Amino acid sequence: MTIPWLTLAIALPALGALGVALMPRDRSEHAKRIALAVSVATLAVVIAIAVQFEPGGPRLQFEQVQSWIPRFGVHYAVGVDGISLVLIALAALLVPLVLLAAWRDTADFPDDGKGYFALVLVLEAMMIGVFAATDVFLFYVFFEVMLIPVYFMIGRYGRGADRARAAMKFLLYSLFGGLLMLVAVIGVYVASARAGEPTFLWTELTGPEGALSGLDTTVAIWLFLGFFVAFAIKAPMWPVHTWLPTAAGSARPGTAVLLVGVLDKVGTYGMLRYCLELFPQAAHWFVWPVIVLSLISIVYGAVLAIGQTDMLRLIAYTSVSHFGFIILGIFAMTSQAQAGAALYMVNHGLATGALFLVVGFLIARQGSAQLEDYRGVQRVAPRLAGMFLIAGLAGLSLPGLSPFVSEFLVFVGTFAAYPVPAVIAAVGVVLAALYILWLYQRTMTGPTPDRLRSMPDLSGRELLAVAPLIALIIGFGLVPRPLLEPVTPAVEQTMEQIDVTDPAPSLDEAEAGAAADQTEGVGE
Amino acid sequence: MELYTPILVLGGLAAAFALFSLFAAHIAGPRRYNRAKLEPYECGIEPTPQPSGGGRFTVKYYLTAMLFIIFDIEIIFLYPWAVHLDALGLFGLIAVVLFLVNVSIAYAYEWRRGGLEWD
Amino acid sequence: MTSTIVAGSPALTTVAQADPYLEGFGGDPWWLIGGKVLAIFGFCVVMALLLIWGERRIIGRMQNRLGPNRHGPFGILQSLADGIKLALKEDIVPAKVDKVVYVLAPVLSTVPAFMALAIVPFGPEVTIFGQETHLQLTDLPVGVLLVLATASMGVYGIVLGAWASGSPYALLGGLRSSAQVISYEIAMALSFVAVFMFAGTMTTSGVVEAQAGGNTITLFGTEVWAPSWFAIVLLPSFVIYVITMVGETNRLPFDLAEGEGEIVGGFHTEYSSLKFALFFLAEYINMVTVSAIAVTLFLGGYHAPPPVTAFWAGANDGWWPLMWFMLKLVVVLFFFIWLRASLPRVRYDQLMKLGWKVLIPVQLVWIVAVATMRVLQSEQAGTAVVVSVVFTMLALIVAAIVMWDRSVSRQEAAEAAEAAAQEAALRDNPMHGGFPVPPKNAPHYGSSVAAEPRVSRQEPRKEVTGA
Amino acid sequence: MDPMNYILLAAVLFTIGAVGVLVRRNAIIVFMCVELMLNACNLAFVSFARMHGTIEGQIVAFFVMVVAAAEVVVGLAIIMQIFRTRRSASIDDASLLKH
Amino acid sequence: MLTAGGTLASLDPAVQEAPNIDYLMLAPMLVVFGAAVLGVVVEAFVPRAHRRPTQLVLAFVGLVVAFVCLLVQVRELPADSPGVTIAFATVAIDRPTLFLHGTVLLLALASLLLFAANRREAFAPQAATIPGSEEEREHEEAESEHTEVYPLVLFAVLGMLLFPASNDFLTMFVALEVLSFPLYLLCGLARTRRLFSQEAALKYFLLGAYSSAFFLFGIALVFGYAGSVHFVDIDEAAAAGGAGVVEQGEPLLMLGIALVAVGLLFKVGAVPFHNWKPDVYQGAPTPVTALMASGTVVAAFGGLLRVFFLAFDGLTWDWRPMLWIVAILTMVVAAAIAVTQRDVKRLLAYSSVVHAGFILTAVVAASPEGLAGALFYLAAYGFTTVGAFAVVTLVRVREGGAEAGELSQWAGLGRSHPLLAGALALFLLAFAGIPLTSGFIGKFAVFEAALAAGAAPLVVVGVLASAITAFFYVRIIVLMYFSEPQEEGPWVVTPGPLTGSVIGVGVAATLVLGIMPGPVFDHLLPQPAQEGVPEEASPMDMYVR
Repeated sequence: MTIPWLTLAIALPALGALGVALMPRDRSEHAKRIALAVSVATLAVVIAIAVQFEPGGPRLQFEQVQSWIPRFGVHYAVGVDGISLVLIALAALLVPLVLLAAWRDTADFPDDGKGYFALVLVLEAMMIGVFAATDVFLFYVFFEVMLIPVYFMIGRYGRGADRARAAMKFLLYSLFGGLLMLVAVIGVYVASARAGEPTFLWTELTGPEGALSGLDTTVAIWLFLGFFVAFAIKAPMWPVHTWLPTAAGSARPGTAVLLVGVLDKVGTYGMLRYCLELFPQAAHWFVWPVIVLSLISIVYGAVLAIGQTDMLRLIAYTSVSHFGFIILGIFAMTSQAQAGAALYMVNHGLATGALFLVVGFLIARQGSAQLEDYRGVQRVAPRLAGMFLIAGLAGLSLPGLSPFVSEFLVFVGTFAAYPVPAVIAAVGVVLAALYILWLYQRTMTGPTPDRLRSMPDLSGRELLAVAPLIALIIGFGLVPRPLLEPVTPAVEQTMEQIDVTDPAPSLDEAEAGAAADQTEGVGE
Repeated sequence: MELYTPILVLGGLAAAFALFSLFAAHIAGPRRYNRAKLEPYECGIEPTPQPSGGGRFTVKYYLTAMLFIIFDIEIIFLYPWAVHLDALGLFGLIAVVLFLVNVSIAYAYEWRRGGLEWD
Repeated sequence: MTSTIVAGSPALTTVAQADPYLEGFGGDPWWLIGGKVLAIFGFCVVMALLLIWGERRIIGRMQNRLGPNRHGPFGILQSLADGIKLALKEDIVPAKVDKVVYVLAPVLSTVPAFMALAIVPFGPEVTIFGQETHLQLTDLPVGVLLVLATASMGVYGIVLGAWASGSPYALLGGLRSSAQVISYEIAMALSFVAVFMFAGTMTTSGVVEAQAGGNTITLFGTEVWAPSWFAIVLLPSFVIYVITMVGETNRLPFDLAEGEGEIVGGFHTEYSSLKFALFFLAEYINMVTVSAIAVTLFLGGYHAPPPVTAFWAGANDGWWPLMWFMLKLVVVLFFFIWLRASLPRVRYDQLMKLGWKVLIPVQLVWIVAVATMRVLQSEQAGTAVVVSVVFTMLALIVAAIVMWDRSVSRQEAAEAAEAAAQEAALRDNPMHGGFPVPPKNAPHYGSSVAAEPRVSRQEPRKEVTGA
Repeated sequence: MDPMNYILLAAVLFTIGAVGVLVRRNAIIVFMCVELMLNACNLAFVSFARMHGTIEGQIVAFFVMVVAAAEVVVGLAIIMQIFRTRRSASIDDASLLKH
Repeated sequence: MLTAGGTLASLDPAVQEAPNIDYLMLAPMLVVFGAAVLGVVVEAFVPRAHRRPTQLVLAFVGLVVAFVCLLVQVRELPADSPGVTIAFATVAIDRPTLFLHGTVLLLALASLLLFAANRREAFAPQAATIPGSEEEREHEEAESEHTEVYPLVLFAVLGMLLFPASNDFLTMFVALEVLSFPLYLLCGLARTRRLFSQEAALKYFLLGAYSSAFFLFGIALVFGYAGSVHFVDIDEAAAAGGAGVVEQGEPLLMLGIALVAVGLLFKVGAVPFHNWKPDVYQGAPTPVTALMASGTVVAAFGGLLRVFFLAFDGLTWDWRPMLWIVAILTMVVAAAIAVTQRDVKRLLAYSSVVHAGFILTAVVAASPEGLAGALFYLAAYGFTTVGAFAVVTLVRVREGGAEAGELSQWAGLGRSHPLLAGALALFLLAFAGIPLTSGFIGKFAVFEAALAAGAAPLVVVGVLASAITAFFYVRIIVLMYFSEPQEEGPWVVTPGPLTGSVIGVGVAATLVLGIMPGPVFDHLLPQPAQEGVPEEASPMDMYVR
């Protein structure tokens, strides 16, 4: 391959961010346009990657490996498999939409939003990098550096008086996890050095032939824990989720979209990619504890979401619940569940992103995210309400919308291995219906108070920002194949790596594949 | 050690003599109380009140003490060298000259900046 | 004696060597030690008493007076009588003194004075009651350092006595005195360096031996008779030693510490009775000590002066050297007294200036010069090298003196110009400098005397260091 | 005499100095205690040098003396400066140090 | 020839040979020393008006020439051995030394720029005057200044160069004092808060002298055990069970090591010997603090590494537990105290203590990787620190006022001066160990070494301490970016070319060492042992014997 596509996708927004940051302050309109253009260009690059990706090809494609710090066996190594590809695509898609949505929000920013747009681009580079990295060290670098732009996006460009504290909370939680992960990363290095040549390359570390294959189980458990805690904080999982509602509540909706939509997926992605594949023996050891925690997350998040009065916080809590589903799917260790989890990551990004965007439009109109400030919006702003409804229904995984496919897969996969947890998790679905519908009912229906009468409906720009998401939610709900096609082989390879086969008692593997096909058919 | 014993004996004798003298003066001298006699001598006027600890004095004395230390140390190094000058030869000479140059620079600094001015 | 030279290996090795000069010491029986100690003690006290008397007589003679002549023949018992008188005086301890230190200070001053004489060689090896021994209490590998050490300890007596007195005069005198002593001690110590170079030892007996007999010096191929005294070979060192020994003992013309005109009695203002006598005694013993050191290190010690041996072969045998030593000692002591009779007291700043700005730099240059010459000789450098080094050094010295002279004259010229400018400015405007001088043309101010120029406030500040 | 006795003496002196630094409040006395410690070190060096039969320890002692002298110069300069300040008008309490 | 009666003591012929000194290998130190001495001459003879420029040029040229000499040295060093020893093997020039020398020289250059840029603001016009006195005011009006600071800095730098290069305890002790004395004096020269500055100097001096006395007594005990003060000899003597003079001398040796460690740990500022750091950092003029915080720490750790890795190499099992405890204490206690600090310089001081703890974890590792990691950490930390203090010199309470020490006075700096605040934020993130900064690579390197040596609990403690420290670094960032400026607001001096370049160098070093540390590890730092099992490699092989 002659064109380093992935590097291009990382470098483009990074350089764009630099350019935007260096623009003079009185040209911030230009800065915004440049930022949007860069993000669209990045999207184009990512689409190009996606088009060239061969689902049946080798696991890692578009690989690029370059020695970085030879002393520590660190490489600049990027490459994508199906799972990371869809997540990169999600990130690349959401960024221009967020920029578009935030276009008019920038008046009250200290520097007319120039800095904010630059930070978003930096974040985009980091997000693509973190999913593309195939070197543990590089992954860690992206994982940690990502905090900085988010920190400033919340703390400096956020909403409300509490934003500095929220930013700090976010940073400290993440740093704490990150530092624990650092120990584990170093541990991986030391372990690989003991096994021979020290390396951080994911490809050389994993697998039965990998440098970590001979790892002592006790050590592996500790290292697993180091990674897992970091990812659990990021995901966010009960009981280390508390930063998310605060952060999301104080963030701009655009920030929240990226935060919940993409950033937190790093946690679940990391569990799938690193926790499971680097330390399969430890992962088996941890299955039950993690499942319990994820169940608590599902129920707890849903229950708390019901009680929220702030829309942003409410959505954040729903996410806690949804992330519980994802983690449950990952640790159920069946191919359906994991495929569902991978899919869920994308779909959740789309659905929650749309929800946040719409709430953002509301906030832009009324300056408040409180439920009680809104009533009967659907009369004055039907398009807005419509979008809100679809996004909300996606959030409760209504069949026909894309999250349904993933949630269903997770259920099926989990039930096959762990029926009781699957049943408990179903409680979450019921609660989801409750909080979403209630949310819609309280804000959109009913008599419109006078102060809302003059509220404008969605403008063209706003529509442009949210419509693609809605379209994709519906589209993938009907035809999930484009997502499943790249994800499934990756999941199967993962299963292979960690030496797990589907437990389906009555079905052999071929039939399991057929079952997967059937589930695809459900969507259609 | 035998070399040093006689010095100590001599010192002891001297100390005994001095202490005896003090004692003798105490015994032999008269004792007549007079308040004025017990005050510090100050040409007949009322003595100036003295701050505790001996009062203030000019920093010059401090500078002299510092200089003394510097040169005393210099001498510490010169003596062994001088005694073995013949054995140390040219190398020793050059080393000591370099050393002296450095000390002289400190000395010149002190001189030029008025550390050696007494008024 | 150990040779303290670093070998070329990482581990610093040592070769313990018995110093040949120390072989005869340390073996005395206890009764001999006791006898010697008593003899030195007695010698000190008697010398001090005689010195005081002699000083008064000689000065009297020089000033066309009689001096003390009542007690004993020629008044020789005058000092003893003074001592007894002091003992019978009231021992006043002022109320404000720090008692313990005040009482101990005279002791601290006296003891070191005695101790320094322990290493002075009064004569060569003699036989006392069948016991071969040196006419010297003991000798040390670092012999001469003992002199410096005791001199330094003597300063404690002065400083502590002054401080404990609680009187401004005493304090000022004590500080002055100690500053003076330590200043001159440096020059004194430096003056020993050249001696050690030539003697190759720090034992006093070794230094004396090094001055024995007449030496020949090979200079440019011809043998020249050279005097063996270091006072002649190392004349600059000797001159400086003589100056410093006067300064070190606080004697005229350097007796600023007790400059009666300024600070009454100096550090012992508050002392009376035998305490005062102890200070007094210490001062005179110190004179004896430094004179004895002068004799030992520079004047050939107990050896007979060179011409004597030419016609009296036995002059250095048996107990005779003791006589030569005493003679030399008396000559040096006479010199002390002579100085006192002849010279006025210097100002304190002149004293310190002499010590710091003349004696020390001259010494340093001299030491380097001597060492260079000696090393060049022992390395057998060619004549050309020697000559060129000598000329280079001379040139450097001359250049330094010229530059110094020029800088001094420049400074003087600048000061003169400034003074002239001040005067001119004052002539034009009596108010110049801000000093409230009534204008000259004021009706009642007709004096023709020029007003004293005042330093103006606007003048750039002189730099100060420390103060 | 057993050279070990000198070592013990050195240790005692060192301890006295070390304790003195901790218990005394006067800067000059603290400073003198430090000097005492240095001199105790010198004693130890010289005694050990004697025991080992080398002069390395004596050489160290020489350098320590030099260093101690330089320390006196520097230390007294600082202490004097503070004392001059303290005696003059505005005296801040010594609590500045007790941070 | 004049013979003084043939009285010269006959001398051992072994001592006659003149020593051979490789002056090129000493060149950097000699150059710095020469410049310092010349500086004193300048003080004595150059008229006052010309002194400052002369001193500045002299100091800069001295340091730059020293650095050039260093580059030549790097080429001259024999390829097949770790280095060479010079002058009776009292000085060792090997790769760790050269790296430290280069670091120290560059840091000193940067600090010197700060000295030059802040001479009026940072230093008292005349140190000898009494604060608040008429005399002081006069000096202020006359614009007096202490140009002596430049030679003093050079002397301190000389000590910093000699300290890690010394190959025996005597040289090390002398270097320690050469390094310390000028700093004691420089500490008391602050223009504002003179009393505080003077007390800081006093405290620094007394504690410094106290600790060096411990150091010295430790040396004496080790000397008593080993019969030598040379590191290599000590190592050999320890292996052989002592020099045989003292029966059952191990307690002597242990006590000696402990006391030596006290002296060294004081200089690096490890808990419980850290008390001086906050006061001194706060009280000293900021350029001096910059020099101390960067150069001194580098030099002190250089010496510490050499002592523990060379002289006490065979005794690793004896000193390791002690350093374990010290490292843990240092990281935890300092991090905990730092959280409560309200003053920028005190905060940086405590942060310096924490970093000392991190580096100590690499010392505990006692491996070539640990050595390399510690060296890298030192360089990374040094440059970042210099940059941070350079920023501190710029922020003032009000126009023409004193430096803004209180953290609260920094509120809103990010809004008014985004670039400056950005630089400081970068430095703080580097301190916190965020990836893509030098601090992260440094932390990675030291923790990696410690973990490889089996000190996992230490690493975990280190990581937790990092998290705590991150809290207070981030708090400053919060203050700068997220808080409203106070009414008076911080007033920022426009950085001149001098301060500007220091900050620039700090930023560049922080980023370059963070993003491309490979060349430094591959070419400048000692390499891990190529052959054999890693666990058995000794850091001693990195040093010249």
